[in-house]
Amino acid sequence: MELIAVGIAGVKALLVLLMVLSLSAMLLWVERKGSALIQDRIGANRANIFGVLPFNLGFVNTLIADPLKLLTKEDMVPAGADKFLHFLAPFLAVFPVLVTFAAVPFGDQLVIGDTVINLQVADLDIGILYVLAMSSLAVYGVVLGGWASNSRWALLGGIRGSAQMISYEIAMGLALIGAVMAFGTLDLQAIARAQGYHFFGVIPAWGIIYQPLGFLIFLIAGIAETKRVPFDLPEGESELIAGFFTEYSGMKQAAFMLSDFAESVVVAGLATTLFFGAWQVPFLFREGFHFPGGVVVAVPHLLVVALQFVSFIVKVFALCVFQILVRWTLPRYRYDQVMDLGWKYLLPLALANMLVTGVVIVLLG
Amino acid sequence: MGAILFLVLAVLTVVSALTVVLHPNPVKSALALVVTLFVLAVIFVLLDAHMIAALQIIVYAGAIMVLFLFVIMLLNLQNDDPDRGRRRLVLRGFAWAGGLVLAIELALLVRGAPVGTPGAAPAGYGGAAAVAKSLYTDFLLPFELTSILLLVAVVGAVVLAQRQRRPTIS
Amino acid sequence: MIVPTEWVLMLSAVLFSIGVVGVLVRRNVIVIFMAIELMLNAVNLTFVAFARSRGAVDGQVVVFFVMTVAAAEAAVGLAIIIASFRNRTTVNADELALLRG
Amino acid sequence: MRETIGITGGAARTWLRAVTGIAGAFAVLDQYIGVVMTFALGAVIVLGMVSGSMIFGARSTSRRAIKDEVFECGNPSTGPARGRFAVHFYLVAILFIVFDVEVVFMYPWAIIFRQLGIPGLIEMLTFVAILGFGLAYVWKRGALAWN
Repeated sequence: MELIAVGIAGVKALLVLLMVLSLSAMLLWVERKGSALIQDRIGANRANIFGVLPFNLGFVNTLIADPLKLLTKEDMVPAGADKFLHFLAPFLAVFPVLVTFAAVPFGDQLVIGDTVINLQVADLDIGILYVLAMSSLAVYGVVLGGWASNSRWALLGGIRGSAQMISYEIAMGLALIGAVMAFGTLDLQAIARAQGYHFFGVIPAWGIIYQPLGFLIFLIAGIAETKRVPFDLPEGESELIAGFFTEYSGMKQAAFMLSDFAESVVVAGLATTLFFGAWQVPFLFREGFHFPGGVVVAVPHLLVVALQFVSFIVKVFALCVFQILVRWTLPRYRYDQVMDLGWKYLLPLALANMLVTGVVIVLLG
Repeated sequence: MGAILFLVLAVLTVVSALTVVLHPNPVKSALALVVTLFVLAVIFVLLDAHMIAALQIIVYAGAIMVLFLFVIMLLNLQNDDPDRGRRRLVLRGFAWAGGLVLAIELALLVRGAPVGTPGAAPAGYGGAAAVAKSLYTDFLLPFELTSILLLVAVVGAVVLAQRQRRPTIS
Repeated sequence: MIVPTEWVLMLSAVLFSIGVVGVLVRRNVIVIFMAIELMLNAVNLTFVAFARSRGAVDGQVVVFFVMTVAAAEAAVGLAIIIASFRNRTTVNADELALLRG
Repeated sequence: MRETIGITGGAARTWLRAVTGIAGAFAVLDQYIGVVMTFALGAVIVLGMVSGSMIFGARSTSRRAIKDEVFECGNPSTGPARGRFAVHFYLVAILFIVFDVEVVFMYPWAIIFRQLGIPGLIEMLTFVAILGFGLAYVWKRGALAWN
């Protein structure tokens, strides 16, 4: 019995990890094509098999060709670098981000016979704190990557990056408190289920309706946390070559790139769970659609589960694409502006948001 | 089975704690301490202190140790020199012997403690709600005093760390 | 609960002793500081173990406060180290005897 | 259950029992089985990834000395790379610690503040006000200014 439980947990864990990885790879392609679109270029269009095919293979390029190329690159460790830490840093950059998704639910529940499978890798009652704990560890990859390389660019990038990450972690944590207050729990699956109602039977009761400002602060802090444009000072090409991963090549460098994209996916996943109804589809309940006006359409169980999963993925992907749009629309901030935004605007704003939420909820009962 | 898990974790804790004390490179000492704190968080989970385990990682591993690493890098500390000279080595030996005696003594002290093996924890024990209830009812005054402590810490640290701007003579 | 509370307390005793030895043996002030954190954590472990053994969460709340104190201590302590490093360019505890006049 | 799987032979059965035993050790972690599994699989995936180029990557011995130099746009690097840097970064880390602790105190409050009612609100307002005073001091003193 225990073996079965462990097996199910393993399958779910693998599924979620693959989900994050493939979403990240997809994002890489969206980013290349999207940036080309915005800058009026064609973008990656040379994916072919020895030039035989008459058409472009599209994102197959980023899914197969790019990793293969990176895999066969020479692994460079600069002289004077700390070999062990140089190896450890990319691991520490990716690993905490990947495991964050263990607490994020990707569906309601799957019933097979008598077994009820909760579609979430780990149903923790401190879910949000787990997510914050793991993402607070991601900073080590950046610091160590910068320090281990024994290079000026890398060190400066690493220090800048870690200072920026910890600054925005505060705003991020505070922005989430508003949502926690609205739902009264830290359990992400419970939060997801609490968003299954509709105001006046029409408007889905998603978190963004309680916490619009909280969502905005969370999203800005989240983008800053992923170290992307407009907050890409730790790795800004024109200033620091590639920042903390200047001295990395091959798959190690790919790991750092992946960690940026995976962080985008995590930010989008959290935003979806807390503010956009997680896996909820409007008007879809466990036994089928209940449209306003009393129209009921029964839906088979497996289809309900599939719809919810697709809804979750679509929302996450849409938020990721939005982040990429922001990236290619805004120019880069100066470092003092980045720090000012975090400490002088987002932090007081998030505090105020939290206190106002508290006053409103307590006074209105 | 749980006993084996605990023993493995205990060995990990002790090994990483020894690394903190023994490794000449301060950066690696700090990383070993992060590992120790992480493993302790897992032990906290085994002891049904779920909330505290998460806080351990957020506050200790994710914040305090980052500050340590920052300071080590800020001051660009190199490896410690190995101990030389007979006097120093003898003192070192005494320190280790004293530590061993202390450990044995504490362990013997603990052996007789009337604690036993507690049974299953009540539902919700160690969860966020249980800790919150205790914190905001029984420990209200310490909680408010905490804010004053943190205020003093901020002011003190900023005053100490920031270079005084002396008026320049023109 | 899966192990006797005694085991946890013994682990805590060993950790505490390692911390004490670290303070005595090392000369780098920052590493000494880390050894102190080790001792604080050993005590935290004791608090959590006793809380579990008594079935009350009070001990866990105390750990909460210990962490806060540790944070404040780290902030101020490391600021002192930075300030003294600025004047003396060393973090060696033997050379730093600040209060000797 | 174990007998119906159809494994015969002592060795296979012992192996199965060992696997079940390991699973049992994790099951102690109850709701954390999923976390353990994610950690294990994630570690394997990321380790495989990070060491990928070390195993499959090209390897050349020619011009090692030049290749192993750090990147400085072509100029030979001079002096130690790990110099000291501005105390500002350190101040940010201090402020981060203090506010991180503050945030951590707010999470337990956020889930039970409905039961605490207005007194609970006043408690938290006092807490935030005192720390807000700290933020104001830091701000006024210029520890947040970056130029």
